[in-house]
Amino acid sequence: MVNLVANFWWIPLYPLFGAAIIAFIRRGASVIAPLMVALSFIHGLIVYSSPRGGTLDHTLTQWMPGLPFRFAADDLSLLMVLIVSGIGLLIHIYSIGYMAKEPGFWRYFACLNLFVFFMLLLVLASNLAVLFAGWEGVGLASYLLIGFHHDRPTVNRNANKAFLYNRAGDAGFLLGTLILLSIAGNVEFSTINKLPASGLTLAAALLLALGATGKSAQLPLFVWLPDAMVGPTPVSALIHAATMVTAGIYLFARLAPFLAANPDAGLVIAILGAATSLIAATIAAVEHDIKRILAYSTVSQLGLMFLAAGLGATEAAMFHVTTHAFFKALLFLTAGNIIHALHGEQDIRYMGGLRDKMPWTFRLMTLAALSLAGFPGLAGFFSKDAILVAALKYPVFFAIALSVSFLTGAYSSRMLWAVFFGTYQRDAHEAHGNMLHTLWPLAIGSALAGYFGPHGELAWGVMLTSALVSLSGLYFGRSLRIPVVLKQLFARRWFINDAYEAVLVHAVTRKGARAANWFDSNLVDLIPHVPSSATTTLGLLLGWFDRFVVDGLVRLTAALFSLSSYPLRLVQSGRIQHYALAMVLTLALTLGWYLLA
Amino acid sequence: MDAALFYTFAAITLAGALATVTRRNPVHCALGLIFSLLGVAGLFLLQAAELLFAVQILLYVGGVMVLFLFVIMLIHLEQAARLRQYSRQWPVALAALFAVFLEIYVLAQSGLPGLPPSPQPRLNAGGNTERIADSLFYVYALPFEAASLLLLIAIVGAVWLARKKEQPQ
Amino acid sequence: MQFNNLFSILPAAVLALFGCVLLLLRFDSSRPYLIFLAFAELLAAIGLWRQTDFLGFTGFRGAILIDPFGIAFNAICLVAGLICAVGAYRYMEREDEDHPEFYGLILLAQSGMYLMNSGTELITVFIGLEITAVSFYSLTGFLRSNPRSSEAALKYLLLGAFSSGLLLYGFSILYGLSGSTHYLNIASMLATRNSRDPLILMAILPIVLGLLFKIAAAPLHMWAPDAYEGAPTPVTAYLATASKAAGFALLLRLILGPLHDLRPAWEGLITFAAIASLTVGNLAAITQSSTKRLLAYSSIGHVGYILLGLVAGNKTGIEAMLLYLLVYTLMTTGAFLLLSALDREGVTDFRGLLYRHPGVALLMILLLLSLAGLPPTAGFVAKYMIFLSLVQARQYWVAVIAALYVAVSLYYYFRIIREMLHNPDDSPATLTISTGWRAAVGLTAILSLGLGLNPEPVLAWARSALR
Amino acid sequence: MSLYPITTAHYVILSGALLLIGAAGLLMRRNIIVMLMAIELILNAVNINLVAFSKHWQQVTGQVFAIFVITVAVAEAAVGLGILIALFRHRGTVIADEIDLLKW
Repeated sequence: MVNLVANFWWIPLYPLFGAAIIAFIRRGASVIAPLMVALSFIHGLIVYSSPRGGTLDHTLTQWMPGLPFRFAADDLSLLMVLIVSGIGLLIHIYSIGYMAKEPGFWRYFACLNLFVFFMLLLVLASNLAVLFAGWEGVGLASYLLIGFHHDRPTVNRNANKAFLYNRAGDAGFLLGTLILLSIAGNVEFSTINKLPASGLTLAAALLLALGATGKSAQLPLFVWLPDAMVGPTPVSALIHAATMVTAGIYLFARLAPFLAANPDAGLVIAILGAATSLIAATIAAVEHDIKRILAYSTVSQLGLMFLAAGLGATEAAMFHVTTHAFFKALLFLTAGNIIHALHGEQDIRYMGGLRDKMPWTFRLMTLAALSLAGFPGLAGFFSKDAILVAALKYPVFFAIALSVSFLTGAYSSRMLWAVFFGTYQRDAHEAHGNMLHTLWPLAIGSALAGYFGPHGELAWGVMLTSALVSLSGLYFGRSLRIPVVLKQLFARRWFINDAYEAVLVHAVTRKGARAANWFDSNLVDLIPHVPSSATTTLGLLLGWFDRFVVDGLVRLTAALFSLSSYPLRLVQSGRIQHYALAMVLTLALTLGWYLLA
Repeated sequence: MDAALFYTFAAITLAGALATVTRRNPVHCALGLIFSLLGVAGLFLLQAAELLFAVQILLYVGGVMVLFLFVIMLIHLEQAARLRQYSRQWPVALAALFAVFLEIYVLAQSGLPGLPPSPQPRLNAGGNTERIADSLFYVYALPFEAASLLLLIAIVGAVWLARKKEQPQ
Repeated sequence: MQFNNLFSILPAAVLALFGCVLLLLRFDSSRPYLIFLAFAELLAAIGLWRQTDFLGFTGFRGAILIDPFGIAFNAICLVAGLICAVGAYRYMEREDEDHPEFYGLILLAQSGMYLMNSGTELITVFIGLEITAVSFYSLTGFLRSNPRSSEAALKYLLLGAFSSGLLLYGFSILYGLSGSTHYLNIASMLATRNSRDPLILMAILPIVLGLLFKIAAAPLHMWAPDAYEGAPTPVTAYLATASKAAGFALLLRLILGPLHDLRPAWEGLITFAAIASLTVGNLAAITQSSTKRLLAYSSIGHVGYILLGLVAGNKTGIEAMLLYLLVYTLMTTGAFLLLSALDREGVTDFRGLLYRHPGVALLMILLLLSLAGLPPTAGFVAKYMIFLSLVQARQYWVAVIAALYVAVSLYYYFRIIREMLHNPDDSPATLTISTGWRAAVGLTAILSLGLGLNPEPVLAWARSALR
Repeated sequence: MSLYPITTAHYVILSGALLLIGAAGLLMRRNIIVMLMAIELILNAVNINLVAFSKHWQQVTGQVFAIFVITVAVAEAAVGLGILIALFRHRGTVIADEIDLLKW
């Protein structure tokens, strides 16, 4: 009998074999892929539930000087293992139905298995280098999966974009790792967490944080995530909601003592998280694409986790990671059901009235959305509450977290109303088979996971405030739907797609309409509209900022790289004498440089 | 006397070089090169490098130049001679070379610390050729052998490249 | 003494001898040549291995030094030569030029590299360099009926001869300064000079420029994309790795030897060349449509990384250079050889390769991942060591720039990977694969992964080479 | 520096001049044969240097070096002319800037 606990490092290997086997035989993917992830999950569960006595570790090989290829398992990493393999398993099973008619079925599952392998490698790493191997690997798998439908026009561009953003972060990660290595001689987490603070450790912490912002889609690198939604929906659920994007928070949790020793870095992380959270939530409040709403919502929730992690409350952050994994995966998968039923439609304005057609999807999504919004008693309520308690020390952060909480409620209910209520527009049918059954475990998690979290002393005041804010968000969220204006937007839908300026124009128009209605409306009716319309405008502005400034900067950078490629190539004229001239010029310039220097 | 000879040979060398670089007809260029090489040979003689003088004349002027002329005859160059002779980049090229020249001049002005002092004259004690032979076969035996390999490679390469590809029967 | 002399050049002598004999042989198929060549390489390898017992010995009055450094570089060249030749024969058959001259010149070029790697005397290394260069001129133009091949050879020759002229000019001044051509004597004569000395500059700049040309570092890289593209692909693989490695050996021997104390005179130029190579190599590769040219530019980028080890200048840096060169040799020979099996060279000609030839495509993906430097491949280990040396030398800004270019480089490597994942188009490129090719490319790809997973042996090797 | 007596420096300067003329020929002339000749000029410049230093140091090493340089010059010229003939057969031209199949 092999000792499964001592050989916990086998956990990532199952999906790796799965990927290899599927790539090799190209059939049976629907059996092999889930099976392998299930093995990881079972193995993880066995290790998790067995008495371990401290941290397990296993050194595979001595990789490089100071860098053993070592795995380690403690409660934190095993929790992540269970999340990754558990949710991964459900999403594998779900995908069998969702991807059934796709060409390249096996390729999808091979990539998905590969992703699970890298993610498990990431969470079981015992040092930054092994973690980095997984970190890069999940980026690669994510890239391949986002670009799964490579024959669609925007897909390649968005896949590249996601990739480039991640790489920008990774460069920071790598440099941070190297600095730590040069200080400490190795990058074991246990060593780093004992390092005394200095200017260099602060720099390293900031660089690592930059890496985390890339992977976890935070300012300044957050815009890739909404665009990554062009990938298949189960992929969005697994990678871009439940697992990969939480890698940054996992990293902070791993390095909690190190961050505590460098509080300035923690503060930067918290500020970035808070800002991202607020911005993303306001954008989510005006989005129309259901997957993009969920994507911005993810960015916003990740921002809250960053906030908590930055303030040192890594337990709260990890708690939210866990609950978020459940309800966000559930949201994405139910959204997937809807999209599947509507043959690819993703715009919530073209949905509506689906409550009767898809009753189970409706119930499950409502549950998930309520959990997301922090409905008292559901999982999201408790974890968000923990974050609010952590932010209590800083009034600004607390206020931001509360606003985000309000907005979360608002866009959740807006989405629910738009999708399930109102007039029924399309023919749709309830999902069946795997695509429904796999949702149950997630639903149970979304509802109950909150009771298993780390409960300190209950802060009743915070809880009450939080509940009130969430509920009011949920209530007012409905009024975010402004029928008159929305009808106008329907009429010119193509206008939004082409240029966002047009939307700005609409915002102005909407304000005009609002001004005209001002006197007609009574004051009581108006009050809830003030924050909502202000948020709407702000969201539009920020959306505009996102699309034109941040996105523009990225495109500009990419374009600059491509553009700079051309002159460099043009110099390469093919003429021997130009080349010889370049040599002589180099000689002249270097001589001159040495003369002047 | 030495100075006069030096300037004469230097003038021949440079004039020949200039002719090589500027003449339109490649045969004239080759003749200019021959003059230049002969001038260099004269400079060798002036510095008591008798063997090198002979090598320069026999090998270079005799061998290489024949090779050049042979190729010039092989490739009909009448059209080439009628074309524009200078590439369009010549002003830039001249400017760059002039810059190099200026820089070297400035370098020299900034105080050429010069070479270490010359030791006692004993250059050709025992005869130039003998001393070179000593050096070549004793100290530099390895590069000497390697040079023969280099020539072999050059022959193989040149023959291979210049020969027409056999058409498969 | 006599024994020492012959022994000190035994591998080169074996290679040259077998090379000459190969020129005389005529067989109907190319396999006998290959067996012959492999036998010669094996003997040379045994010779190299035997030399490890005689470290510190010199031969030919100080012209050759047997030391771990030279043995390490010779090993790299040997591996590159063997892999390229073994992977080449089907390609040469396809081009109908499978003649013994090809294999003979490969061996002869390698004997020249031996002199570059192990030589410690100006004339010896120069002749070695010329043997290598002239062999490569001929190899580059080996496809006589292909105008691109001839053009590549001509460009390489004219510019190479010019760079040799510059190098020689520097050598002549160096000789003038020291009155000797032996590194040890030169070092002692230069010891009293400072780095601002005009004559020193006039010697060092042309020498460093001439050698930067040989290793195809920007801004003296311009011959490389053209020559790499026009040359027969296996020759490109050989040229981009072995010739470069030997150029590095020569550069390092000079810079770490006689010129070491004159660091201010070459440091700026080397740093500039490193950054310029990174820039040119990585940026120009982005928009290439020919894979061969793309890989050519990427190899310029890799030279930039390798030079960064010299910029760092510490022990880790030099070790990292050696390690990087070995890894680079494996990856690049593998990638070029793989390309040589395709009958077309466009990036889009890789389309659907994963579906038609999954094995080949997986090898290519491995090689590209390694070239891109993703963990856990050997390419990552190499880049990691370079970055580590930079951070240790506190060259943070250089490290930042280099790290950013890693991100850029991924962009174009992944273009090829994505093409392979596409479904095949109507007219897929066809593959010509031989057993030797399988062995050669498979070995490089497996090593690219294996050395990444367990780099300890090569790290130890690099450390021991610089004792 | 005076014109008289002739020192090593004079030879070095002459060598520099020849080097620059050779480089000029290489950079400016379109005819590849002339470019090859220009390379010969550059190598000769090196030889002038070597022989002058040989005289300066009163030892023949420089002259030996020069013999090797001549050998190299011969080898390069031979291969260069071989390639030129191959190229001329395909393209019918020996003009340098018309040979640009490979670029960008």
